[in-house]
Amino acid sequence: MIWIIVGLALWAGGWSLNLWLARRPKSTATSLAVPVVFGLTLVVIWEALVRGLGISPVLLPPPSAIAVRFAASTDVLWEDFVQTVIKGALSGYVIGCLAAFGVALLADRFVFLRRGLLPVGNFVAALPIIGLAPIMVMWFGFDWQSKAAIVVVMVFFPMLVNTVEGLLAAQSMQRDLMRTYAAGYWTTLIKLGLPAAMPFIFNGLKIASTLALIGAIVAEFFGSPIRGMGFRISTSVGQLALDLVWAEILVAAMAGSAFYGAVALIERAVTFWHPSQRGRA
Amino acid sequence: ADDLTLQLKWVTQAQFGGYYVALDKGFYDEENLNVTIKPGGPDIAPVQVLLGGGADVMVDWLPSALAAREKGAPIVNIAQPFAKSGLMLTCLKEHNITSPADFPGHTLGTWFFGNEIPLYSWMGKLGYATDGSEGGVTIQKINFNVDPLLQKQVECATTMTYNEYWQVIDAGLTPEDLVVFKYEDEGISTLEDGLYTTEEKLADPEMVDKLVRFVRASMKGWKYAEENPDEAAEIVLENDMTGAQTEKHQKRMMGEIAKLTEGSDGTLDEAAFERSAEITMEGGMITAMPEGAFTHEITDKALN
Amino acid sequence: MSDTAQPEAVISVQNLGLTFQTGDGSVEALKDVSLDINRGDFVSFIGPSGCGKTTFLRVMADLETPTGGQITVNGVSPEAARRARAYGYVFQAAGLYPWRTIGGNIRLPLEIMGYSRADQVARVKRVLELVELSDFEKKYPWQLSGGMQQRASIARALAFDADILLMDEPFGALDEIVRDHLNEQLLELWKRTEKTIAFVTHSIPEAVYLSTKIVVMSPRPGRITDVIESPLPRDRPLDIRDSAEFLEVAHRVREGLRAGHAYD
Amino acid sequence: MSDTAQPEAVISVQNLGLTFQTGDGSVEALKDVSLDINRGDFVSFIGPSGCGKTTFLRVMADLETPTGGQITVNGVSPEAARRARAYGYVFQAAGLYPWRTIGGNIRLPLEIMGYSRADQVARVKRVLELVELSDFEKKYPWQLSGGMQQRASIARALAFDADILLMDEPFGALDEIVRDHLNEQLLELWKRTEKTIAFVTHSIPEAVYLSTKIVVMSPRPGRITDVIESPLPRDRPLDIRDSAEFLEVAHRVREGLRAGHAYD
Amino acid sequence: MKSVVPVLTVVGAILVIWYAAAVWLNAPWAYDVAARGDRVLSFAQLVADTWAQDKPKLPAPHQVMVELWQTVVEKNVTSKRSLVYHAWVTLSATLLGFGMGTVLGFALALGIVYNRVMDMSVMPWVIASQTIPILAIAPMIIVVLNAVGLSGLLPKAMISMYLSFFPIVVGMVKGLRSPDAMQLDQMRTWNASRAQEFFRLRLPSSMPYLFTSMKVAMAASLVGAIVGEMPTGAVAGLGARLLAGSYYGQTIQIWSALIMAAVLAALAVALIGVVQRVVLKRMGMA
Ligand SMILES: Nc1ncnc2c1ncn2[C@@H]1O[C@H](COP(=O)(O)OP(=O)(O)OP(=O)(O)O)[C@@H](O)[C@H]1O
Ligand SMILES: Nc1ncnc2c1ncn2[C@@H]1O[C@H](COP(=O)(O)OP(=O)(O)OP(=O)(O)O)[C@@H](O)[C@H]1O
Ligand SMILES: Cc1ncc(C[n+]2csc(CCO)c2C)c(N)n1
Ligand SMILES: [Mg+2]
Ligand SMILES: [Mg+2]
Repeated sequence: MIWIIVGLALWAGGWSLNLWLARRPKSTATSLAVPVVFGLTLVVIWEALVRGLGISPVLLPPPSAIAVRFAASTDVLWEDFVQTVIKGALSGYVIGCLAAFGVALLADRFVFLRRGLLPVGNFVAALPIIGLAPIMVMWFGFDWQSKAAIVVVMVFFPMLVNTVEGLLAAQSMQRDLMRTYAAGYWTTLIKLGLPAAMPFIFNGLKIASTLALIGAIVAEFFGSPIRGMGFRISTSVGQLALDLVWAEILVAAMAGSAFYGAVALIERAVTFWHPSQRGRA
Repeated sequence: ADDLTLQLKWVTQAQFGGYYVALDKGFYDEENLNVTIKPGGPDIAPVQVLLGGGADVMVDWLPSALAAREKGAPIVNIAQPFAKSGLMLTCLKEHNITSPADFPGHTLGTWFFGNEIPLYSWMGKLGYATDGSEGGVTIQKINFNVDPLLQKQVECATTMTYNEYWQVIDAGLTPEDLVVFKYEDEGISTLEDGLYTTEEKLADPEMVDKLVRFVRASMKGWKYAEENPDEAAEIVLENDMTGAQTEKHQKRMMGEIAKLTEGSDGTLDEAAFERSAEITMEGGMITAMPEGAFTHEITDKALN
Repeated sequence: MSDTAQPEAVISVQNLGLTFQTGDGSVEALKDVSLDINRGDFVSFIGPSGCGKTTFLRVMADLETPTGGQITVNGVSPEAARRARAYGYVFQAAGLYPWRTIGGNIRLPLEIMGYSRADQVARVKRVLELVELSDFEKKYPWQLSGGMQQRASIARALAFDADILLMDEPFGALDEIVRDHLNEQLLELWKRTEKTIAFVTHSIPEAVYLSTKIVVMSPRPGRITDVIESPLPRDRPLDIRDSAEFLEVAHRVREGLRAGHAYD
Repeated sequence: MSDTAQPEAVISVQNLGLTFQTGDGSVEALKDVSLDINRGDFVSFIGPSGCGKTTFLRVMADLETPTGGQITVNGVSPEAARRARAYGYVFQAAGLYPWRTIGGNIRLPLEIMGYSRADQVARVKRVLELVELSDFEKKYPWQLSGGMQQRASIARALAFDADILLMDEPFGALDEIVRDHLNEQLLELWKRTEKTIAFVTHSIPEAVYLSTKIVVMSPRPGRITDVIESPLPRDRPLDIRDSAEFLEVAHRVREGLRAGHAYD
Repeated sequence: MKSVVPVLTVVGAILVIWYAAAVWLNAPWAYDVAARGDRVLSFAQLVADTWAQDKPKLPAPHQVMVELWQTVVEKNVTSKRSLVYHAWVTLSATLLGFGMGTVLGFALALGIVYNRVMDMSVMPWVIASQTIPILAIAPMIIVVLNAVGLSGLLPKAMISMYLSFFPIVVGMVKGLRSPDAMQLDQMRTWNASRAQEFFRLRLPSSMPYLFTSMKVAMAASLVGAIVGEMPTGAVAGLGARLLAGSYYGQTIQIWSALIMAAVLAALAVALIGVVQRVVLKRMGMA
């Protein structure tokens, strides 16, 4: 009971701290501090509830136990991170995005392909990866290649659709300008089409970045060598090592957020000119 | 009638025939019990369901139950309908493996999720490294089915006498194409498919009474299933909600299961328990011999 | 450059028609339009909203395909002329690329047309001075006010040596003083380079002040209702706008324009 | 309606200042601005691009908070005046809601202010007639030309009984004939209703033709350089624009404006 | 209609590649079987065999079609062996989860748009929440909900909700912020209340974003429902079919469940498209 009261009190404290922070003039410090305080509050409530309600660590371990386990298992976590994120997710992400980009260029060049590919693409995108994963494992084996294949399939269509849309984003006046210069296809693409498409392409890259990580981990549930984040999670659940499970989830969340954040940073640098990016310091 | 929920370790199949028979034949009703059977799945840990309050009793293998107990889950074996282990390692003959001495340099597939413990214990006993290094074996996680064996991604695969082995046969291979190593024969078998509940429930006399009636009815179901395997398989099929199981496969499975339950009246054999616990410890899944991990209280009352 | 005493039709239009097919019926944006524009002419187009001025300019620049009639530019089709890079086009809105600085925007056509790097730098500098934006070469379009953007877009069209300038309401968003200033500059450039200019405007004084020929159009269907040859000399100080000749021409334009409106 | 012989300050501004803080330094959009606008005044603001005209109007309407000085509207703060729904504001761009018909757009402020349904219908009908869009009540904005949209946006601001009309370049996108027509209509409305109007324009003749008071502004920092009281009578036929008085005022405005520019 | 020919062409191309891939992927097994029977395969025999295996690595399109026909048309829809029955089980969880996700996403978006603290604190965590592998925590969610007495449809729907609220939040925040400054200023000059501003400006202008995100959310919700079906004991639904197919190496069954799922998603998305067209038309925006 006392833990619950403590939790509630801390939550109220965190919220009012945030209220106070939010009323300060906006700066890098406050815009970083507010979500951090929010997250810390969540963690504290979690800890208090688990202890207060006496929840078995086999069901939900407290954050402190997860932190201890995290610190003790960095070697395993690192091995799994390399296997899943670097080998599986990243390679699939790169291949999938590049392939989608190439196909989008073709679809942009040839209307016939665009009309045919996009509806079929939408249909294929609706195929649940959960179903594809065992098939990919069957085709590409247990190691990271099958994870990469899943990631390729997952990121391909969001990326394709966004890129195609982006390549259509140049305004007709901007196109007409290129016509009056008698600019060729490639010149128009490089000087107009691609820059104008960048906001959309980055939209696709951002969506794909969270998809890639989820895809790689989930695919490991369906077949993997005896390392990898998905493998560790599923195996540890079986062994009821829930603290390790949550440590892996923590790695996944951090890696995913960092990945997303990195793409968002590059986006800010590349599409600095877009209205949604202006006025941000 | 008193409500009671049973959490299975795996999906609805003849492996759990006794419980479905007891349900279908009204054995539970006779004991004034209203039993709900929850099928398991690949990522459901029955222990979590039990501790979470989603079930009163669960079916589990002893090694994973002991591991959970050491992790702080106060679970106790109350009955052991399976006397023998159905676990084995099946290899393709073409890879020239005729005895455990041939394992080094080969890839062995097993399920994980706690089911890998017996294989690791065995390899430990044989003195083989399991990290793929020189003179050792490579362990590969496999899921659900025997495709990796058929597609030569592994050279040997963990199979159950009652299930996966027959999938290999159904795929078109003959027993002559295969070499099998039964854990039972190698002396490294561990107890499978026991019934477990929590210490907390055992402290409640009313609950104990329910469990006694449950175990009694379940054992009646098992004995009926042993004697009428085809009928039991039909009952399992009726209870399979996925509609994916086939009659041929389930009837054959029921026949094999009957060989494992044969000779058990539900009472845990303490010697088998000791052996299983030792093997589990050698496999590194537990660090000390467990205490209080089983009780004869329920079976004693049920059988008298 | 030769002295073009003999008028020579740079743009020659006969019975031009253009009908847009839209969801609910068709719009006759241009009907039966005939016009000759000679080398060195400064032609203004004036008329109510929707009468087809923009459409006409776009046909000349091969941005729109006519559905009837003939048009030649420099004796060839508009497409051939476009491929020969005969045009500079200033659009109704500035249409700068937001990812390029002002300097980068002006350099764009020069890059495409393969001017040498040194030449690019020199030309950008020159036109920026012309429109008084030298200090803003490194700024991005959205950091400029609307009027400055419009000037940058004019500079972009002037940076390369197109014989024909097509300008669609280039001075719409500017205040009177800036407008007067740019009018003067444009006239001077035109006199110096002998470019042929087609110019759309809503301002009667502007049309009269700038043009050698004023084309009055009227809508539904878009057609030419009057072509006025200006009697004003090529040299035009700003105060020519108070002269009787000027006011007379302006009056005639106003009358033609009024005829195209519903008000009595 | 009382005859307001005694001038009464509806908007009173003293030493007003507004500085925008931007990423790279601050911009003084308004500095030391003082002005009184009386009931029934028609005040035009004219000045080069970026001199703070829009900002000034926005301060009056409580859309921007000044960083210095005092301003009262109807004797109270702009915020109180806004809450009392004292303003009609016509923005520089039409800004109609694309999901509402022209009629629906004009009805929108009436709905918000809680006019009765019958009153709404009557008012929409009246202002649509005023701007000659009666046939277009059921059309959506994109089915209208730019000029018609602008007129609809003016009608929207006139539909409810605001005493103060703030208009930011309302006639910018219209051709001369339509513009003249709307100028006349606006003057008539003003005479009839005794509204107080603040009006931004780039056109000198328009400013002179419409206003009782012309405020000339100059940029960096934005300030008032001249306030010209018009000697013209309240009744103004269109041809008053050829009168000597008119031309004189126009000349004075032009001089004031020119002073704000860099040209010699 | 202009896209009929291109779509058919692309589908045709896919079928050709599919058949070819079936030969290529299934050939090793065919050779294996032949070798055990001491037979040599001619090319025609190889093709015939690879397109008709019981448990192929990749079933040929017609095998999947036949299976679909048998399980969709020839079975009574209430039968456990009917794919329609399983599709309905999945669809009901999908729709419930989608509804809850839409409501949650909408509520969060409202909070983010109208509350400064939420604006600054919630979004990074919403993004982080989506990087958590759902399959990893799905069983825990199911167990926890089970413990508090919730089972059956609701746990699955919760997982659907978890996946579907994200696109809604992102889209609606963008949508509710899409009115430009001028439109908001207009509301200010009329002294409109917050509710008036919301219902007359922000909500209508967010409609295009809402529908686009709902389409994405619907597809996500279906994946969620299928994920939720896997650890619930794989009782019924397309997820259970996929899993059961997987235990027994029934690739044809997997593929037909997959296709069914995609058809379901396509239909649900198309339905949203219809609603979108109707609504936007009534709003005069289409
Ligand atoms: N792409 C198009 N599709 C259909 N109709 C069009 C299209 N472009 C222009 N029109 C129509 O053609 C007519 C002429 O349009 P145009 O843009 O040439 O007018 P304008 O004289 O330039 O008017 P403004 O002064 O407003 O610029 C108008 O009625 C317009 O509605
Ligand atoms: N939100 C803002 N942030 C920073 N600076 C601004 C902002 N709004 C206006 N300014 C600056 O304030 C000054 C005055 O702008 P304002 O819009 O009032 O000019 P204006 O007289 O209306 O010009 P125009 O004739 O182009 O409409 C300009 O220098 C402008 O750059
Ligand atoms: C992920 C996962 N893989 C394999 C098993 C092993 N297993 C235990 S009992 C049983 C049924 C017998 O065929 C099987 C296959 C599991 N529990 N979870
Ligand atoms: Mg035009
Ligand atoms: Mg302004």
